[in-house]
Amino acid sequence: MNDINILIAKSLIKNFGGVSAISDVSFAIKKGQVFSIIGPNGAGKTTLLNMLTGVYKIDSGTIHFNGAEISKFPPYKISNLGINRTFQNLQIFKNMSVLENVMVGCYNKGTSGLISSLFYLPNVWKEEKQIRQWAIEALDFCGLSSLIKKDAAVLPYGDLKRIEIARSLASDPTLLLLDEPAAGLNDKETMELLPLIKKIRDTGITVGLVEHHMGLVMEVSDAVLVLNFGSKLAEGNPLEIQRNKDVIAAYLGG
Amino acid sequence: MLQNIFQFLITGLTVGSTYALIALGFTLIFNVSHVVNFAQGEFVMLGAMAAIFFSGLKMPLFLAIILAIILTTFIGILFEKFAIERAKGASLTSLIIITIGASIFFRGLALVLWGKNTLSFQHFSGENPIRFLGATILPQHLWIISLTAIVVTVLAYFFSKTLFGKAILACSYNNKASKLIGINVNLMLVVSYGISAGIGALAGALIAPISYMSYDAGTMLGLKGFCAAILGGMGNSFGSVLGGLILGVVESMTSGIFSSAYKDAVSFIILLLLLFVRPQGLFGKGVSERV
Amino acid sequence: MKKNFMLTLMALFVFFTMVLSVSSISAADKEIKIGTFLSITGPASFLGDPELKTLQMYIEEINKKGGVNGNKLALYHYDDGGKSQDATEAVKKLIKKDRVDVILGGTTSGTSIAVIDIVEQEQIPFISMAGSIQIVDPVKKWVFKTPHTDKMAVEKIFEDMKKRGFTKIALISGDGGFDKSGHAQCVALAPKYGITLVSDEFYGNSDTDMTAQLTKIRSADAQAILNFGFGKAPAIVTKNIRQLDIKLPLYQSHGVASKDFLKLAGDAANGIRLPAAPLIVAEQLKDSDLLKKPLLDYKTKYEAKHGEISTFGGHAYDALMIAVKAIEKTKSVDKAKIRDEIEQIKDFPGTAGMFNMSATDHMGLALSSFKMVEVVNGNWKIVE
Amino acid sequence: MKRRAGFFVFATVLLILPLIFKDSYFLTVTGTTALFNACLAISLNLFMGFSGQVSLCHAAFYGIGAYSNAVFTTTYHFNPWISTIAGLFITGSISFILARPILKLKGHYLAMATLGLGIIIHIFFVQADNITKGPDGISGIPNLMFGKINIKGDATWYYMASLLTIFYTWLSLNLLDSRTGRALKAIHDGETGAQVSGIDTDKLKADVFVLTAMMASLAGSLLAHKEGFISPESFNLQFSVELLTMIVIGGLGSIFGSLFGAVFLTSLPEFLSKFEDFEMLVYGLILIATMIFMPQGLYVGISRFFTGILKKLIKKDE
Repeated sequence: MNDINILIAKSLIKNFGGVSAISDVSFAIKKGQVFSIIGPNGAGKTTLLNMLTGVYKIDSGTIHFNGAEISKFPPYKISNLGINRTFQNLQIFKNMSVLENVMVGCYNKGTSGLISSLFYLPNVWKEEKQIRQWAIEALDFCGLSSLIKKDAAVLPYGDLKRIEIARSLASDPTLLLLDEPAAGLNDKETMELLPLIKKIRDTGITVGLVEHHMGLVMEVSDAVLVLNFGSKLAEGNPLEIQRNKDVIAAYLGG
Repeated sequence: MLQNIFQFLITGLTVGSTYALIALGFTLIFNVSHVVNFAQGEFVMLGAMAAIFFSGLKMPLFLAIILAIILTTFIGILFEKFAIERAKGASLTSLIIITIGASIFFRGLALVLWGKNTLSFQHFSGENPIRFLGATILPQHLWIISLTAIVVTVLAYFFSKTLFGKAILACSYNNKASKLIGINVNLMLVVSYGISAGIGALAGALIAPISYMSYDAGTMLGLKGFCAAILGGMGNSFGSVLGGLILGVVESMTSGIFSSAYKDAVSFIILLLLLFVRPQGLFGKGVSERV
Repeated sequence: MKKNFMLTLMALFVFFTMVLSVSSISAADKEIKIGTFLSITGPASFLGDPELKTLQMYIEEINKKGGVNGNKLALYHYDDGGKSQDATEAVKKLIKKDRVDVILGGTTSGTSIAVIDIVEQEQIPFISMAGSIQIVDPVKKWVFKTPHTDKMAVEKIFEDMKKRGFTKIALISGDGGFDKSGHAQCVALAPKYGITLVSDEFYGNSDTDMTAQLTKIRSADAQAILNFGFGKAPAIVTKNIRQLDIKLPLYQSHGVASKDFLKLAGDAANGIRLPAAPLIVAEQLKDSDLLKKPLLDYKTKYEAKHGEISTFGGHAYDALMIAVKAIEKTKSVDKAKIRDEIEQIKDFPGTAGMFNMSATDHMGLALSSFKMVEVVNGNWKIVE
Repeated sequence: MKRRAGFFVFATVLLILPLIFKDSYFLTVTGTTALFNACLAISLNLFMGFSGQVSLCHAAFYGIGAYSNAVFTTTYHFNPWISTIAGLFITGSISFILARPILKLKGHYLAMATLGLGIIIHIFFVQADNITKGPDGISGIPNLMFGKINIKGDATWYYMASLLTIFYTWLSLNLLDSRTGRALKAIHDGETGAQVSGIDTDKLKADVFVLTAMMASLAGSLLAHKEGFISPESFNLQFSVELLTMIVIGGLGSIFGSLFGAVFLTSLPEFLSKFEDFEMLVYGLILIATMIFMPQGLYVGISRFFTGILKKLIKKDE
């Protein structure tokens, strides 16, 4: 583990029609960490994630990723720089097979354009094979090899969550943001998630985790950021957070 | 010139109020089911044709119009029962194709019943133009404007004050949740198709004395109504009315001041530019995808 | 997925086979085959409708009387919906599938012009029922037409205007083929009659209100208004003129020469002048007029069966009778001979006037056969 | 690659049909029109079925291609192929300029905007008499030449239309199986999901809009020479709606569905003409019934129907 900050967010602010959703939040994620963002319902965790990935435009503040400012970038550019994410409510492509879903994740690694695809030039042929290979590897990594040929639309929720992780991994991100990966999962599925996140971290990918499940967070995190009503309540390692009085008050009071 | 411009304005407002009335029908169905009903113009045509037919049977005007509205409402309900409701599990696009099919069917029905000729209908209270500040307006125009105003008011009351109206609105916000709290969504659909057809028929009976009616005249009227509804922001009754009026005034101003050959083109260019600036229409709510 | 696909292909194949076998049933021979394509649906359907009824009615009558040269007539008909692409398809089918001997029709100028290339190439006599002068000018070997041209209508109107001393007129026309073609003739012919167009406005044929254009015309310095159009739009124009209290004399084109127009425009139509085929004023013709009897004949027959006549049905009558006359004379169905005979038609009293075809005139109507009529008390009256 | 096998079967069937049904005017006349419509439907389906957008101005782009060839060959005596390229260029430019602002719109608003664009272009065809000759249209369009070979006659045009259909089908199948095709489908299923996967959705949508517009334009250019005569009403809003109906009736998002829909709806009036005044009534009923009983379209519907029968037969055998 080293001390390089891979992502630095400074004084982020976001309002929705006059209502403050995120007010003056700053933090930094260190390379190779599992960095968790927690907080009660409505604390602004998902909003923050949406700001980091460009889905929401930020009202003020800056975000630097690997030294470059990305505050005003559209989502696809941010994704191409190496930040990928999953969604709390799922963004699975329902009209595709599982394999195709993950192959979409490899989009940034391909180069073929519209014209060459139309005529299926040799480079497309080669690239297709490569992308297929990458996608299969990503599915393997997440333990989903058995689902490759299935249509995404027919699968249970828990599988879809893992497919989203596989899709994100297929793009070889440097920073992977997981938005409540355990939400809606049963205990068994949640516990299966734990080794997967560790495995991802061990490959050198920095993980940002938004999560409700305290057991999971405390087990896996290197650093934790606590949000409450859109502001930063506390920051530190899991042990420090567990002892923080403000945090306890917020959770009990909330 | 000033006098001319005043006449253009009056013309625009009178034509616009017919668009507004047609747009209201679109809004109603859109609100409950998010379907753009391509057969809306045909409801207008059916209403007018039926009114002309009944009054041809030596019926008093008032009775003929009421009967036409009832008949068209009934057709609207049948359409919902036997087509829209049957297509369970169909996507939005499939539903829209059903309404396109219905529009062709209704045109065919009118053709078989009343033939291909254009028919005329008596003005409600004479044809003597009323002069006002150098501009002229027909009594029929006043009928159109005042009845549009009444329909808008009644609808506004219906949706904001009555339980039934609120239930319909609830369906438009969240179909599943409405079902859960015990609202009969199917009934709401039937009612809104019925009311929508009824409003269309009223519009038809009101317009027919001025613009005449034939089996194929509904399509163009429907198109203008759709434009008005989009312009105002789909799903917003007040917006629909304003959209209709704006569309009417823009059309008459362009044909009066610029070029009558390109008046429709100019209206559409204005509409496009407006959508580029305000992608959700004048009064529409912005759509944001929640992730 | 794969199985579904193959099955669908099979279904497609079966569908095609069914379609193709149904379509290759051919009719019995020994008949004289009259082919026609008309706009039975679409915006010109109110023209196409009386045309088809007329053809059906007369073919039935001719067949009852024993046909032509002992052979029965058979009518092959397709609807083109007013669309030129459908018209060309229909004509191809008439020529190649039904193998007709002569083609009548083309309700609109657009559909008629669209098929000219094909009939010229396939060498089959074709008599159009549409107005535009482009159909027969320049003369095409196989193409004829029965209605007066738009050019003649404009000439007739301008003559009348000149007589009444109007030199500055306002023109308002629709956006259809008939309207635009008439508009072009007006613009081209005006200088010849010393007429200036002080205002030139357009409307869409499905518009519901033309007061904006007419307000503009009102402030132009015109002595008369000419409206070139057909369908309901001219009726709306007429009513809007009265609404705006414009007192200028109004001229309409021959496109509104039907009782339906009078019904739509009501009292507002009084005082309108327009050029029209003599059919609509048949009763008012002098008894010595050779046209009077055949016109009244057609009128009584049509009205007994289908209600009010229109000049459009009359054009179909003329086209059919010209074809029948030519076939009678040649005593064969040789296409080239029929064509030659059509070109030789002389002094045939049709509903549009006396036809005198020639190698240089494939319509054969004189300007004098057009009658200038005025609407008086809701009825047509010949202007002497 | 399963799709490839089907593709070859389809292409072969299309090309040998005229050998089986010799002198069938239904095949060479209605069939050719159906294939032209199929080309339009396939291209529209790329934009609507795959990418989940809406367009009601496809007929107008078809018209630009047709008018370009008609005007340039008759008025300026250009070579037809140069005219075709000019048509592609004009369509490409118009669609390119308007793609970004128009495609920012969603759903009904997008439908309205494209509908408006289609009407504006159509009004130009009708009103700009000095260029387009107005509603009467342009006649005397010369034949298309491949070097010294003159392309004329119904059978030849049937083959031309077949080749174009096969070409468009091939392009679509290729696209479907590629990185870009998957990105399109991703946009259809969820634009946000596509964006965070690194897809520049705005650009891709615009690219496909331009591409499909140009595909329509190319078909239009050929149509002008096939017909020898064109007029505005072949390219009006009604036809755009008809194309939309074709791809939905056939099955949205399915290439062979579009083909099926186009052939079905083009040949339907042929059989309904016997109903005379009742034709519209029946046509409307068929549209409604198809959508009620086969909401996924004819392609899926009929496949299921046949699979069902097959399964029953197999069961009986056992």
